[in-house]
Amino acid sequence: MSRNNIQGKVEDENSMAIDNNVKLTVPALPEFVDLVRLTLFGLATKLKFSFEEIEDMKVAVSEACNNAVLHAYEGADGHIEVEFAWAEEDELRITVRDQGVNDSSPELTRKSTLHGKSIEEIQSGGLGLYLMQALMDHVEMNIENGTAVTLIKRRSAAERV
Amino acid sequence: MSRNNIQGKVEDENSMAIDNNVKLTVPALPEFVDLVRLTLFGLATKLKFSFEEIEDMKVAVSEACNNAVLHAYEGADGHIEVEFAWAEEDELRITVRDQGVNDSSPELTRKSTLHGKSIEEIQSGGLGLYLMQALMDHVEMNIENGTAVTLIKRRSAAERV
Amino acid sequence: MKTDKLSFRTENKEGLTVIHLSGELDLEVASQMRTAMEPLVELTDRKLVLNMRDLKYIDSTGIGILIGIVKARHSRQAPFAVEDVSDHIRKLFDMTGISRFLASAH
Amino acid sequence: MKTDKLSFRTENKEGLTVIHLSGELDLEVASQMRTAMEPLVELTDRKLVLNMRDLKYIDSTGIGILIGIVKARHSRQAPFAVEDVSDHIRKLFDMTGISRFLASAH
Ligand SMILES: Nc1ncnc2c1ncn2[C@@H]1O[C@H](COP(=O)(O)OP(=O)(O)O)[C@@H](O)[C@H]1O
Ligand SMILES: Nc1ncnc2c1ncn2[C@@H]1O[C@H](COP(=O)(O)OP(=O)(O)O)[C@@H](O)[C@H]1O
Repeated sequence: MSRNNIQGKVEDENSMAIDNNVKLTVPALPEFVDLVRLTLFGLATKLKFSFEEIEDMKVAVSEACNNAVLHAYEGADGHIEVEFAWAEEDELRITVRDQGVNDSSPELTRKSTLHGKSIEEIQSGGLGLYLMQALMDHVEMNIENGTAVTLIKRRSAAERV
Repeated sequence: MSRNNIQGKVEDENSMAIDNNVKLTVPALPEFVDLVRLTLFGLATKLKFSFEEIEDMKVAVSEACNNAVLHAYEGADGHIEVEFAWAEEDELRITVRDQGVNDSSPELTRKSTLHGKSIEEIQSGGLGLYLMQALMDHVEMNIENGTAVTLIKRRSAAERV
Repeated sequence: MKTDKLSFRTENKEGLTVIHLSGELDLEVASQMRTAMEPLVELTDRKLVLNMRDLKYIDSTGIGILIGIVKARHSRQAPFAVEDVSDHIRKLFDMTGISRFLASAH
Repeated sequence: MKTDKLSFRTENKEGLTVIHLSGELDLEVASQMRTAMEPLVELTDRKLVLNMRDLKYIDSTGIGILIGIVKARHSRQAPFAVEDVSDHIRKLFDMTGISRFLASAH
């Protein structure tokens, strides 16, 4: 008998190690993004991420959800699926998926910010992908039958128990 | 263009009305049941259920999850899927599903409690299904490729806005 | 003993041990709760009281543990009670019928 | 104006309007925030300050709204600043580069 424990995978003789995971699916509407943050908070606390790491992840995951809400479904109904997976106890991999339309390029070049721009040049918008990249350790975007953004955060060494 | 709103379904000329729903899948382990409660709390607060109604639902849903954790998978790995659905703004339907083994009867006769028993007669256990029935407006259990317990709670009139 | 989820504070009074529970008493911490209560149940020369003022959550798992304590104390002819029970938890105790066996503390 | 999620409290001082934000400034309340700020942006004879002591959450949606206010106040030649910014929100402001445009309040 082998049981997965919240701190990570357990292997036994008979079964392959599998990842632990939690999945949350919500309607692609602005009022559900905070529910994603709440679940992220509950899970990341269990995994002993620090307060600051959790705040970083909250913003990054919300940015990915905001994009699904704003850009994916062009006003039609749709859902966002958020999958939280961890195999090792110190790395959380969050994938935000929609089944919408995405005409942008999946190549994540380093996005631009307001740095070095004058007040006349700066514009609202376009900071979402930048913030995901700045706040997480790794970001990937996959466009195929919708968009899947994978966000990876490693727990800092100081937080390990 | 029609958008589902958190307060309930919206119909338009072209599409059938669909239910709003949120789904959460967690490993069938004791340490994830509180994550189900957290998500339930966040959602039921949005739907303007009262504090007491939310506390009732927390216990009923946890009882269903505890049963999936304890009885369904006989020590093997497995998941619990919790679906929250609402078509009308004043009724929340929560389904707790597992893919495990269930040898009990799906007929929910009114379960027994400690009432009328002597201290020698009372035993730990067997109160879960009773509490689900006592705390919710309607409970159904379906056994087929696992167990699906459906728990329905109506928001009290006084809470409607 | 202390975890994030459920913690215990012991108050020793004349002829009385009061255990202040705080947090959530659910399936995750059930065995921890049983372990903590086992030695206390044996102190038969003192009344045992569980203070529930800071207990935020309990379900049938916790009620099952209370039934075990009720029976163990009864067979040892030693007094047991709960105190400072919130309205919501009181409702669960009344529904299940355990209230009768949880003599009020004072 | 007040919802559960984001609320505003206005403090009028000599030559200065301070808006105390509390709660979460995200996509759900973005249009509510824009609506609340629109008339205030036009008060060009007073300095406008957003106090963020009780702001628990902001993301690029909120930062986008701040950029709009920065530009509107600049084109009206009217002063604007934020104050009591938490470390986490300060970090987001520094990362995105909006800090330079949010002159400190005093
Ligand atoms: N889930 C998605 N579905 C469709 N398009 C997307 C999605 N995510 C990102 N995009 C595209 O990538 C662009 C850049 O996103 P972002 O950097 O977050 O800025 P913003 O959302 O403010 O435009 C968006 O404008 C959009 O065109
Ligand atoms: N999800 C489930 N999978 C398998 N068996 C179940 C499940 N839910 C309930 N049961 C069966 O129904 C019985 C009664 O459940 P319950 O009233 O909650 O009491 P308890 O769990 O304390 O035995 C359980 O003992 C178990 O045999």
